[in-house]
Amino acid sequence: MLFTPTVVKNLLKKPATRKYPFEVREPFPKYRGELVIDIDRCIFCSSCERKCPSQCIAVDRDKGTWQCDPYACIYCGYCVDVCPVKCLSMKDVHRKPSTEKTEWIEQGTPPRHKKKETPKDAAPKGTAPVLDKSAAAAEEAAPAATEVAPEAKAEERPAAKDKKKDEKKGKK
Amino acid sequence: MKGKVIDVTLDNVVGEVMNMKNDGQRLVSFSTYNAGEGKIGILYHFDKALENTHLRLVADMDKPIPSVSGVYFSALLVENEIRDQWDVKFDGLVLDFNRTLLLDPEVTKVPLANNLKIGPKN
Amino acid sequence: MATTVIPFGPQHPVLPEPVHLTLKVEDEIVKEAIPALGYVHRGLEKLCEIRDFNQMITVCERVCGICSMIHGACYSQSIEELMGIEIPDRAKLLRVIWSELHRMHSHLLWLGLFADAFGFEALFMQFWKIRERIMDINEATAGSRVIVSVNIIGGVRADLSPDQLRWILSELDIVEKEVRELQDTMMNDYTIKTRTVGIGVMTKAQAWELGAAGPTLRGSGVAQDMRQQGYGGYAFLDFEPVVETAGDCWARSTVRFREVLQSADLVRQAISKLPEGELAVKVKGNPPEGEVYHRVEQPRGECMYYIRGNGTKNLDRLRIRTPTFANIPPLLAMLPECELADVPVIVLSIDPCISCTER
Amino acid sequence: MFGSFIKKSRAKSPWIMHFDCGSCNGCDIEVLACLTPLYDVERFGIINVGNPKHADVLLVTGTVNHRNKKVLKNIYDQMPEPKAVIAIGACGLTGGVFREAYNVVGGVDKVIPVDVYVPGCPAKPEAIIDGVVAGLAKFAQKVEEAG
Repeated sequence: MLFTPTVVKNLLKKPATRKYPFEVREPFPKYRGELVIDIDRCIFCSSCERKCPSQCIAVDRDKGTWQCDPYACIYCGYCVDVCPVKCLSMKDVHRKPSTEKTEWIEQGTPPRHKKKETPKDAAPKGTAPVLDKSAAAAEEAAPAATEVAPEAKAEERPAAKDKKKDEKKGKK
Repeated sequence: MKGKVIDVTLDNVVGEVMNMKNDGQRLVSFSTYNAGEGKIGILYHFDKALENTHLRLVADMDKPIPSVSGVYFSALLVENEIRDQWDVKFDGLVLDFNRTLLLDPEVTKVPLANNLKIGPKN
Repeated sequence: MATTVIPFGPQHPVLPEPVHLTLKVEDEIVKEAIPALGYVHRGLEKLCEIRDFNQMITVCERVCGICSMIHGACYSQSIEELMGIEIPDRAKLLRVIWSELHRMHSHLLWLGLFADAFGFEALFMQFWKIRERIMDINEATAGSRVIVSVNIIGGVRADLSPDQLRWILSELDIVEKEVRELQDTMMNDYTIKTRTVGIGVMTKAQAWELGAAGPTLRGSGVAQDMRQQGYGGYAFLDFEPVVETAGDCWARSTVRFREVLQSADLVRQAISKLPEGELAVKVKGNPPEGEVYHRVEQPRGECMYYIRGNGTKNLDRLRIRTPTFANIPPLLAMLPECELADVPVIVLSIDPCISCTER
Repeated sequence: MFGSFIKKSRAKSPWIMHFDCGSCNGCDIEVLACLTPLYDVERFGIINVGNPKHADVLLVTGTVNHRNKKVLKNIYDQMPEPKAVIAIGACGLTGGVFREAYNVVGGVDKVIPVDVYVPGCPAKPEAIIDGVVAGLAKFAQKVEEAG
């Protein structure tokens, strides 16, 4: 009986429910959501690999790959704090669920090694298998940014690099 | 470490714990650590009015340790846990799970005593 | 009278977590209860040998997702004690703020689950609705709803701006008002009283001897709260433990209910005394050889950390004694001679956190 | 006619069961939070049940260890066909931060087939709702295939 006033109050108030998939609330800016890397700025120093409590990051300096198992990542943000060039960051939205486990390998240019590795050769290695898998997953939820992107990235990246080179040349 | 530490031996550990109980102390828990080759260190933590007292026992791992679960009933879970994690036997445990409190037969290594394998449970 | 054996768990609708009790029952009266643990055992104490002492904070925070902040703070305080680091006052009080927010959401969560255990689902929904405000505070200030991960050795990672502090205060006022509205229901409702008063009684002497911790101990009339030690930022705050004397399920729920209000008060005190200053001190080197024993008060009771350092970045031994581990022997003493229908209520009245217990 | 009615209702109102394997409670309470007024997955016709024999979708949180893998397998086998499994949180997917601990087998997919993976540590209620919605699509497809 003592609960009745609360029941009446709740009945007269607006529903408390957030209608989530239809109305998305403004995310909190500090939320530690999906981890993203700007691979072009990465210097392959392996700080994130050493610091990661879950040991889910693998950095290969010689090949210039930055690999992370997004399903073992615990979203603590230590790698973001430790990154010396701030190429790692966390979005304020969570990583979307998927129906397949996908690998996440980023291919960048390793520093100092003069050996030219064209991104076109490298891209299919890591990112291409991801593509068709995530296509199946993407039909429901809004397309996950990183996995679906490689197609675009593979095209964009050389252009981006050329731009950078141009800039450098320009500076010189 | 905060609080007084008293060293005890296998012979007088139960007696000392009994004294603690008569003194109105509350058993907080045990802590275990590796005290050198084949030896286990056990700390019995007591508390009374926020003051800590610890009893330190260093014993061989292959010899049974007298159980204090007859004095403090609450010791039974900790002693079973130590039995799981270190494969140390306790004499006179009130409720002996025989290394099945936390672990299943699939785990064949004694977790905390490094590099020690055990045979099937009986 | 023939004895029937009834298994309780591991998958039971009342318990969110897997724990198994073998109940020996005679004519609906429980005669004996034998626990079987190990369904959540992960063995994280051993992880200290392969993870360095900084990474262990995140592991310790995941001992239990409900009181993760307090586990993290306890671990950090232990390492700081071992290394002889004095952290800034601001960091101490920020830890208090998040710890008390965690205590509030943990108690509200428990009050909801407890209401669910005796079938009062509307009250469960009400408590969890209130709790979401605190989750929002956690998310907005620390970056995650549950595992806030703000502790580092030497201080905290996140700061609270004056705007956020004002917002927290206003949210707390709403939470407190909404919780107070339910006070009468929780403490005086006829149905709730019938299900809780005189159920699972534990006397003061029994509770002390069986080593009960936290609200289970305070519900039996022992005024013991680890926050009285004044560790960390609690040295700056006025604090009196909440005590009830009846020792039954009603007393334990009342202790927790009053602690929600007390925690709100502690957050306000901490905010009013929050000094300006650094968030963390720089930590150099590894934990030295030595051992440290540290106790803090968690929502479920006293939590003990024992740490042995050996001069390297890995620790020699990390031992965690969590409150539910201490509360299981009292539970085994409470269950005999109760009715079978009261078992879920009694089991929930110690606020079991199985993932804490088994680590 | 009756068969198609059941088929439709099954896909429209799936009953879920939550099993906590060895989670730290983080994902666990987030799953429960999904059922409470603010998120309220019952809007999608979902009902949380305690009996695997009534359940269509299984939500699993937490690491799998040697003891609970038998329970998990048992619960999965008791569920009627067709069924979907949603693994939640870093621990449920790979073992998360506890992967290397001595009593951890790994993710849920080492014991039973998993349909949807929801990352996060812990996964937000929003992420869990996304996962459940994705799981329902998969479940509807399975119902269709089962005929």
